[in-house]
Amino acid sequence: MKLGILLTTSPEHQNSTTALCVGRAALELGHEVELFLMDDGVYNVLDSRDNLVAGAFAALQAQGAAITLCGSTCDPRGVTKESAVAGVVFGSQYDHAQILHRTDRFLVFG
Amino acid sequence: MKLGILLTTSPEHQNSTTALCVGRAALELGHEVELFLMDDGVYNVLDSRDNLVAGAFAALQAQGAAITLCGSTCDPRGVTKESAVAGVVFGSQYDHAQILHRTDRFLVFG
Amino acid sequence: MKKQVTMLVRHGPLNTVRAAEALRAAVGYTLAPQRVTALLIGTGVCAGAAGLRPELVGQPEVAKHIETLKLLGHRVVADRPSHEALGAFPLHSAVELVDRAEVLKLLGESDVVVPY
Amino acid sequence: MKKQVTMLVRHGPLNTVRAAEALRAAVGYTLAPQRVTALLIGTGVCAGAAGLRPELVGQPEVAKHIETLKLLGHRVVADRPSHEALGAFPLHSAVELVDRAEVLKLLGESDVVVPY
Amino acid sequence: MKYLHIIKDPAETFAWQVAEGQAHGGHEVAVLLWQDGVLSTRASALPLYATATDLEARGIPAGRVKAVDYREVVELVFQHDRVTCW
Amino acid sequence: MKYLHIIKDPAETFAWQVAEGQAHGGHEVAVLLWQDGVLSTRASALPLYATATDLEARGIPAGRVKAVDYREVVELVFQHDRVTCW
Repeated sequence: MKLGILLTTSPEHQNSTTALCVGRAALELGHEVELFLMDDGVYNVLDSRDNLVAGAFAALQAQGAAITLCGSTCDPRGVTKESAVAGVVFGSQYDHAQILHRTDRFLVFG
Repeated sequence: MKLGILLTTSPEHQNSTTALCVGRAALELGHEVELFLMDDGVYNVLDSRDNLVAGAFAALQAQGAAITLCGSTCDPRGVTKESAVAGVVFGSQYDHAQILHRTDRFLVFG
Repeated sequence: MKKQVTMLVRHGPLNTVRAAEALRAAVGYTLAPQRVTALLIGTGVCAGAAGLRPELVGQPEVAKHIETLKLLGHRVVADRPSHEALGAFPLHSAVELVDRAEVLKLLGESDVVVPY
Repeated sequence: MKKQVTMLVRHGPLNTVRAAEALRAAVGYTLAPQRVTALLIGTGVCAGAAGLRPELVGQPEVAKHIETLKLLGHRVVADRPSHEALGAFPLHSAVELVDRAEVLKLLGESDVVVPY
Repeated sequence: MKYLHIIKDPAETFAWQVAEGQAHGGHEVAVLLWQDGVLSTRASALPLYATATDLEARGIPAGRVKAVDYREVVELVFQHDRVTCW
Repeated sequence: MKYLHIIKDPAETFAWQVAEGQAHGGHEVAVLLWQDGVLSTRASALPLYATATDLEARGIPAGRVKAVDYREVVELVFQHDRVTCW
């Protein structure tokens, strides 16, 4: 089955950990996992030595999850292709709509 | 008189605009203004071409306001001396305590 | 298969970008085969107020998204009890007031509910 | 002049970093000539629960700050009505339960109140 | 129809109303509490689940709720037709 | 003692309780509404102020509140002995 995850809050919120735990468990059980990050959610993949959350999202990606960001919410927040975790896709609300549509369940972390 | 301002929310929140407007008005009326930014508040000074809020804080600083960040909340958020608006001070909770103590009024934006 | 999607706008219109972003995402949802309803509830009903001018406080547009949803044949509805609790202010003409019973029916019939 | 400062902890302990950060800032406030009280109120009283283990959900420590405040001779108090509404769970030994009347008195006497 | 409501705010009221309304309408409805949602003291006749780590992190005994791990969360999510994450 | 309470959340209740308690105790108390706080419909006998731009941005007539600009906000802040920004 396909699981969609929307994350709109910064790493301040436990949402990051919960989304990571659910995503990991879904992958382990053989499901596909797609995440869409927008608003302050994009800060979760702002890479830095001390951002443990960003590292955990990179690991989730390595485990098979696809991560797409809303590019237009990255620009004003200073999240760029250079400063973000490698491999995340800078997409748009079109991607958000497609993920919502093609996944069997859609979990919202806001 | 001395006005202290604490800002703990990201630029998503109208707090940024309100704090800027109050700070500007206080400076125009001849008061001293000191800001302390912590938690997601530090994202307000993450510099980028499209972060209009960061530009407005830089302008407030140029107008005479002092801006201090909680360094330990910058680290995990990837806000560094290189990525932040020039001139802001990377401080600590000691600075927060001193600002609270030496200002006549302390406004909290959380 | 066409999905029925309901976006819940639960936050005030201008304290944060959330109401505007929820509506922007709702407009985005129409780019897939989806029937979209934006439901304004709680303080979120204020996002449907006539005469919002977010630019005055440095916040993003709201009305544009409401109008786009309507134009594309989707719905923007406001929960009547929330609206009354907040003083029954004038609403944008594209926003329909609906009773709580209809709100519950709408949520029950939605394939996906997105609380924002 | 010594200032009387009250930090209001209004958020649940682990959904966000806010409760932990409020308490960390309250500890910081003792670095100036200030008499500090951390007041746990609303869902914030849960930050005073005995046996919190924030590390299990990737959130920062809370109890350490409560203990430090107490050790330095400052106070951590919890609003009794909030505590009762949330099921009157066991509290950390450094947290004093106080009635609403005392909460209001404390707020009235504070030179600075910091709602977090 | 099988509905699952996931609640993270102990002060949430509307989600409970929706869930109880659906149960009243003859649907199979369950509630999963996670994050600070496990602090909820709301009385309810619905089947209640809660994430074990969230209970443990907040020092709360499972009591009236069934504690689940994240794999069980994923199973609950796919076992229910419609899931709302409040 | 002169207290000023600044409220940004229309659902705020505790701050109003505190303000009204202080007024009842013989203090001079005023409330400033800003941001979405200007949407508050709470009945109160306290002097009420609201930021003009926040009213205008939300399409609300000043009505029962006194509209103020940011310079007047700063003056209110310094005219009151103790200010709490809720």
